[in-house]
Amino acid sequence: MSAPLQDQGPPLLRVEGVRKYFALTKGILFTRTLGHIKAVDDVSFDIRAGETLGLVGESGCGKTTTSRMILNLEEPTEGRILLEGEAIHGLQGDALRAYRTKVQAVFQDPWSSLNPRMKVGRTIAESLIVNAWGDRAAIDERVRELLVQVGLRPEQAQQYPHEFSGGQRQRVALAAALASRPRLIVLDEPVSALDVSIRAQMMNLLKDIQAKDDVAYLLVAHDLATVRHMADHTVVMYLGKIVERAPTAALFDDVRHPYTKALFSAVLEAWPGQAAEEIELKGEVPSPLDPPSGCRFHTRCPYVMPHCSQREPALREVSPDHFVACHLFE
Amino acid sequence: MFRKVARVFALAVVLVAGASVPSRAQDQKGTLVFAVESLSAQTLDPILEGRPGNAVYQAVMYDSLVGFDLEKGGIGPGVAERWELSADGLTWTFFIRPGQTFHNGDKLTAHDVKFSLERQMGPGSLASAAASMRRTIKNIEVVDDLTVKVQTTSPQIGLPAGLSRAVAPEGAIMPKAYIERVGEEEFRKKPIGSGPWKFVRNVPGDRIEFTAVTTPHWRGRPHFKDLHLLLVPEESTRVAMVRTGEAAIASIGPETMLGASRAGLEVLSVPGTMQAVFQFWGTYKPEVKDSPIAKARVRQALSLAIDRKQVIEHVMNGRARMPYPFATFGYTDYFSADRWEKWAAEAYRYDPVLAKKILAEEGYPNGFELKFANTALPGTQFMVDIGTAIADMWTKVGVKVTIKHYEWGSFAPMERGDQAGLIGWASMYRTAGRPDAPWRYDGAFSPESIQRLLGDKENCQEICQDFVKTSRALGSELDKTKRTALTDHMVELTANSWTVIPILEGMGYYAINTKKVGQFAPITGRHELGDVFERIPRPEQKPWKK
Amino acid sequence: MGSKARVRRTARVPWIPIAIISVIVIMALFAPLLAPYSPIDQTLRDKLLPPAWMTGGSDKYFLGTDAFGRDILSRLIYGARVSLMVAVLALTVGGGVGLAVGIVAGYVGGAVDSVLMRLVDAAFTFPAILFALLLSVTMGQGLGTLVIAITLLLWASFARVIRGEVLSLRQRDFVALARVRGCSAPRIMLTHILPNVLNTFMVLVTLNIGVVIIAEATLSFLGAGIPPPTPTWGLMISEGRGRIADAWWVALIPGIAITLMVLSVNLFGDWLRDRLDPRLRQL
Amino acid sequence: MKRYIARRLMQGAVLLCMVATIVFFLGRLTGNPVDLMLPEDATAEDRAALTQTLGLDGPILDQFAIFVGKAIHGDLGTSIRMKQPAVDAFFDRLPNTLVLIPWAILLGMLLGIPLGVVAALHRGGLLDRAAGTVAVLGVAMPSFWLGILLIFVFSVELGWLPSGRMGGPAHYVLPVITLGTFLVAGFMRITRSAMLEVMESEFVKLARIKGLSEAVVIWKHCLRNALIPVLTLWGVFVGNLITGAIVTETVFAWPGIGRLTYEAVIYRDFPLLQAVIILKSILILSINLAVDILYAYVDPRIRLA
Amino acid sequence: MTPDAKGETVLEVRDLHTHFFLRRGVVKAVDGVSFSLRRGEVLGLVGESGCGKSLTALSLMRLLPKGGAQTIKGEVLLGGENILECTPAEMREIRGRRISMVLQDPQTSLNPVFAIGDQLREALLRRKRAPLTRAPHAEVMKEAVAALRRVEIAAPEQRISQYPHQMSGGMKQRVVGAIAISGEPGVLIADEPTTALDVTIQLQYLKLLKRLQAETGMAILFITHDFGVVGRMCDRVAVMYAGRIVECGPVRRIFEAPQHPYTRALIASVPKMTGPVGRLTTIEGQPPSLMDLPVGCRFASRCSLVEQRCLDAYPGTVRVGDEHTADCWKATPA
Repeated sequence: MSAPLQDQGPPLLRVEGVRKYFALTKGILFTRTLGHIKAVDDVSFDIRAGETLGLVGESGCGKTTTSRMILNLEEPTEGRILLEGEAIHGLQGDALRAYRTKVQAVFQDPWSSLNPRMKVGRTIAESLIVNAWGDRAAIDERVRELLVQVGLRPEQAQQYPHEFSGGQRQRVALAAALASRPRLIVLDEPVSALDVSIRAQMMNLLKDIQAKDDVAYLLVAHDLATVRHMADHTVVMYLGKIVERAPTAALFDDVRHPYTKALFSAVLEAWPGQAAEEIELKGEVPSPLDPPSGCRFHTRCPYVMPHCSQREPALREVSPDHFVACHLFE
Repeated sequence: MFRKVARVFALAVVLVAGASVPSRAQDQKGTLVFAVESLSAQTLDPILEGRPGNAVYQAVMYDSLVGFDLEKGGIGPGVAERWELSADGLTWTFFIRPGQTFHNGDKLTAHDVKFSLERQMGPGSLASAAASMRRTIKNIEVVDDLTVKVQTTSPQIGLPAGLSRAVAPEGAIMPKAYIERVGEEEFRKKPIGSGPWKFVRNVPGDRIEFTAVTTPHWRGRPHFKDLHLLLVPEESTRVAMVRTGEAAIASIGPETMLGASRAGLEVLSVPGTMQAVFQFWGTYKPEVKDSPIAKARVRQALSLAIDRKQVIEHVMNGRARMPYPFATFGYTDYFSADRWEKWAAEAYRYDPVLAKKILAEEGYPNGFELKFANTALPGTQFMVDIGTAIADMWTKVGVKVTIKHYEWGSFAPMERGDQAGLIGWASMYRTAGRPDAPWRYDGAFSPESIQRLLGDKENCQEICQDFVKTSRALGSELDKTKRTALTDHMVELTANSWTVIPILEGMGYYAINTKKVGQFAPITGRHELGDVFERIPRPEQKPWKK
Repeated sequence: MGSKARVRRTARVPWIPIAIISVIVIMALFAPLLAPYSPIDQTLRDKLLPPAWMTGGSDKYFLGTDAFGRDILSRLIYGARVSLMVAVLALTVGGGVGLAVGIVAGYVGGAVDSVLMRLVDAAFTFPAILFALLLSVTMGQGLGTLVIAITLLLWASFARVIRGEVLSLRQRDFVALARVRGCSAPRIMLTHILPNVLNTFMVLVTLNIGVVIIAEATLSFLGAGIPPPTPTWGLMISEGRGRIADAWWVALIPGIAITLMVLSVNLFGDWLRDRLDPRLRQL
Repeated sequence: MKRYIARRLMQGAVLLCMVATIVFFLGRLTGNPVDLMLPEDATAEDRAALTQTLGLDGPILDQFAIFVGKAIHGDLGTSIRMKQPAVDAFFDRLPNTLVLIPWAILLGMLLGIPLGVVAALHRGGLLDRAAGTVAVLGVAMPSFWLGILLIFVFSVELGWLPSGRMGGPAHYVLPVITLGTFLVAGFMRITRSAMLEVMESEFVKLARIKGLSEAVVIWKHCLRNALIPVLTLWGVFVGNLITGAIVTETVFAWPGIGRLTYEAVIYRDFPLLQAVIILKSILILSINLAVDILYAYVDPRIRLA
Repeated sequence: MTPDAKGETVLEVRDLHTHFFLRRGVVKAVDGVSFSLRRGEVLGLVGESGCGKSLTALSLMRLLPKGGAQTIKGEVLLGGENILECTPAEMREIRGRRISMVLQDPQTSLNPVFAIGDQLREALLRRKRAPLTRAPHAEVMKEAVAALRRVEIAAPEQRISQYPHQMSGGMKQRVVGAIAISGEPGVLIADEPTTALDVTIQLQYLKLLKRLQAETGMAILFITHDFGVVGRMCDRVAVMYAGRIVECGPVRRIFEAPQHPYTRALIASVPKMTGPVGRLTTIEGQPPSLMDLPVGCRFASRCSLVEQRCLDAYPGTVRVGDEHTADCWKATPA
């Protein structure tokens, strides 16, 4: 069990020992469980108001499942998630509605995140309408304001998504997320589908909005450079587990976990010829259905030690606020 | 189940099984193919087929105790050469034609007759008259090999008719020794009769095949070697098959008649077998007291509005005739046919002016709304056509007709034995003629019957009571003259009540390919050809005529 | 992302089918104005007259007469009315039920989906024509019976296709986002799912008009359709089928009308599908 | 796979129970066979006797209980009209229908699949539209009308083919055409859209990059993939064919289960009707299951899942 | 090994125009692209989505998508022969043997219904010019195993009978690679082959490509949108914008001294792993519609240095250095 981040104040969102297992079953009447896909396995972290937490990892590491649990789209198998001290799963009625206004999301694919049959103004206004935020005029005014805020023109509220480019759609999605003045926005790979030139616009916009509205971000990403530019804290996940967690600056200064190191060396810097210490990982990510024993990374780790396959390393603090789950640091 | 599946696949592999037929006498050759719209139950056990009209295929291989009068229609000699009634009217004696054999060579004797009648009355019998036979037949006695006595509980004038194929197949004679030896199951698989055709094979849903007996037969020795009865439900296909020669004869309806004759086929119609009638249920019931059709004159007006000649000419292609009163046919015994023919020609004339006048007099100058239920048995599409034509004629005298077509089986009032659903309606269907009118009348008019057209037990007024009285008297009246008078009275009562009104008479139509069969004539009053096949000549032979 | 320019070459607008459909719809709408005679009025003396252009044909009856001397052209015009009415009613009811079931099953999922889909399977297993026959025998022939019977034939196929669409829609992010924004399940189904399956629904409706018309005709053929004398195309064929050898026009003309109509709506539907939803490959 | 089959069998069983119940009660509502079996002038007494003989006199729930009890033992009753076990009647006629169906499917595929491929290759062009029209013509013609026309033209006028009934190979031609034409459009449409989808896929591009000939690309790489959805249609089509057989078998006097079904309805032969529908459902379910297994064989993604 | 001298040009593209002819108008997706590729060299073709880079590749393969795409102008000289003039049959001979391609999405690049071995076999048999059906099976399969081994697939003997869905994305992309190079082509076009892969797998794949190139000496046209990949893989890079190559030059030159404002802005807008974390440089606006291209410089509307002449006419290609060109009025000729 890992300790929560040391914090200055109470966290906005606290993820406590959360696990998500998807059961694989067999049988018709009397089902036997063959095993579980351990998509997320004992993950804890905090997000403080107004700050950005980066969640990094390769596909299948559990970062998206984690974000979906925070969005209350999935129930955790174990553990709990607290928003402002209140557990979010099991909320009903008004409490759930209140929660829905506080946590919003922007997803990766701008082509699938807008209802093609709905005017974008209506999409942006949706959370206001369902939460009876105000009368029609007030909502229209708010939509105009939001459109301007994300760098679009107010009259574009009357257009349909197909009239927008990918970058513009992502701005609309952001406007819709901002509508209810949320405290936390889950950004699931918000820029990875965008072109390089548009990506920078979007990242700047996100930062501007955070500065102005004091909203917290959970940034799910696979691109370390993006995380570096956006996040205050960074959590690195591998096969459902947190392997390293630290303030972003500290992490980029001093990478500890071998997996994180491999991840860093796999980043192809846009500056040719920079020969850094390079760790090329062999093989592929093992199946989460049957994760390796002990340290889950031991099958691919260049520094593997005999006991790595036996014991699971705990997440321990190796320097202030820098946690690593690796036997090398025991 | 698995064995069944295996059998299915085995059958599926063997598509056509060639049957080798032993060679036979030269004078019997070729196959007579008859396509019919329904083979009904398609069973060759006579006790399993209730409807006489559908038993065309049983007539082929079984003889019945009482046969036909080939000339006049109605009953005639059959397995029994003659029969007589005792003076008290309680015992019928049947004298069996000597020298008859079953297909396996067994002699046909009085024992077989007794056995057959008892089998028809037995609990496993689906014969339509099984119940009434059980009630009325007290005892069957074998006097000698060729004589049988049937004792009844009360005088049963109609018994011989009931044991002929003209009414029901109850008179079919089955081989006692054979059935007792092999059992019912085996008999049903390999049936044996005494008719001019021997059973060969029965393919459910497709056909039944027979082969001719080679020895002389009192019904006539077949000219063809084989007889195939094909089940072809679609009428246009049947006609097509006759045109192509795939079938020699097919049953048809009036709608294909014109096409068939234009295509060079001969169209045969059987006179006086059935009537199209329309009738009014429960007109005596208090709940319809104020309904227009509770008035006999209104019902008469509706009859006057029907242009029967038009219907006969255009719907039936001229192959039908003006009817006698309800269910009375020219060949019926104890009935003044000439008198009623004249009466009907006048009463059933077309007079729309008078019809309108009567309606006005009765208080319906602008007509009224009438619901019209039209029922048709499978294969009688023309009933729908007749109904449609009549509805139009009624409309033209101002009656607003809502026509509803039913299949016979879903004719709700019939099924419940209650006419509640159709009270206040006009309804139309087809009825078969019977050699013995009282029987048919009893089923339609008596308060105990299913239809009870004149009155039920609660509402049996004057006419109804008169009918009951007449009907009872008829049942035990042995004197021919008195009987005729009683019958005429009964017909008069019902005809003038205008509760059942005939439209036309005579429906039994066949398309014939003259390249496949020679000239022949049907038996009057017998609309299926089951008793004619053996007499049908090959095309090159001389015609068979009555 | 590659520079793959997504082009969809749209098939040409099927003008001929559209024209045929329009003619039939106009016939149906303005039948009393267009028909030269009453469709049920009999003139037995004029029965089975061939079309006007044939020898023996009469100028009075352009397409000839049937066995009751009724004007085939008038019956054809009124028949269009009945066929279309049956189609509209059956598609509204059957399509609507299928749409609702498909959306609920697809969106709610789980046990609800299982139960609904088993019902759909049952409907597929149960021969619909047979059901219609049974029903017409139970309830009597008539428009209501026919519509119910055809509805039972349609809803399951609608439900199955729509559910498939909804399943893939449900994977789209905007549905998850709608939940995040606090939309209730009914709201999501109504405002997010429904508008997005309407295209598919329209294509299905179009392609099924033909199915309905054929079903109506087949049931009339089997004696379980709308009872005579109301003219329907199927009934006209059924009535004329015995006379194909001597009065071919009685059955052939309505047959051609059905064929043209169904062909047209199908070609139109194909085009619509190509335009609206090229992935849709249902029948 | 075994698990999948087991689950499907379970579902099938549930479905059959539903179907059987519906059929039983619906059948009882539709009228009484007694009147069809008796002449018009039968007396009330005859009627009552026959009703009892046929076991139609008890309360309907009792009748249902008896029916269920027997059905569990594979006895679906005795046909009222034909007086033989209904199951036997069905299996007597089944081969006649089964010999028709594969030919109809074959006809549908032989015409439909090439038309679909041609249409896909010329998408939006004249050939596409022509192929579409030809295929759709099959659905546009009511099958009974087509059947009657075929008989009239090929049998009556031209005298080339027999007009009805089972028999030698010539007897199969017209019923198979009548039954099969409506499949053409189905096969054509699905082949076309599947081909269009497949032809846009990356692996087809890769096949071309390999330098494979156009014929191999289309007929091997594309068609094999396009055939997977075509196969799923089989299940639906066989169901349709069995239903369509009602009409075709009536027109062509074909003694199969379609006709049997129609007769069972017309004559209110309840036990037969129940048996026919239940057995038909079993047939359709097993064919669907077989198709799905076949599907798994063709599509390795399912086979090895 | 062919006796080509190092540095020999194996592929030269001159003024290639591939347009989509739609009813709505003409989409000028590739509108005057020229570049050359030398033996043993990796040329990166970089650009944002919709700039025409993939269509350029497909034009080279002559595998344009159906529905109106057409190469209307230009030359593609493969070993001196203009393959745009080849017959389809000749083109089939060329594909896979002289020029080949790896596609972006490993998930859909392999036919799902055939085993890996079958799909390799087709390619291998092509190389031998043997009829598809008549080559001895065992021998071809042995070669297929070797081909898999060459792309570093573990346990190739087992893999050969597996189906695509049983393999991971990275592994599939290796198989695609094996198929693509089985004909020993002189030119390999790699169209974003690693975009769909995880970063650690991407690194493996790029290294593999490099190794294979070293072994065979083939030239690679590497299409990507990722400057990181360019930096790792390429010798030279061509930057594409709105259907044209706007700048082309050695990788180091492009990164260190980009001459075109678009290249400059693009490189600046990429978040970096080192250096200060601040606001990113952005390129405002959107690329122009390919159906309605401006007469002048296509970047003019987004360019911070725009002048009147930029709007009036398209700048010519300016040689700004050794093997370095840029399409900009402001570029200083070397």
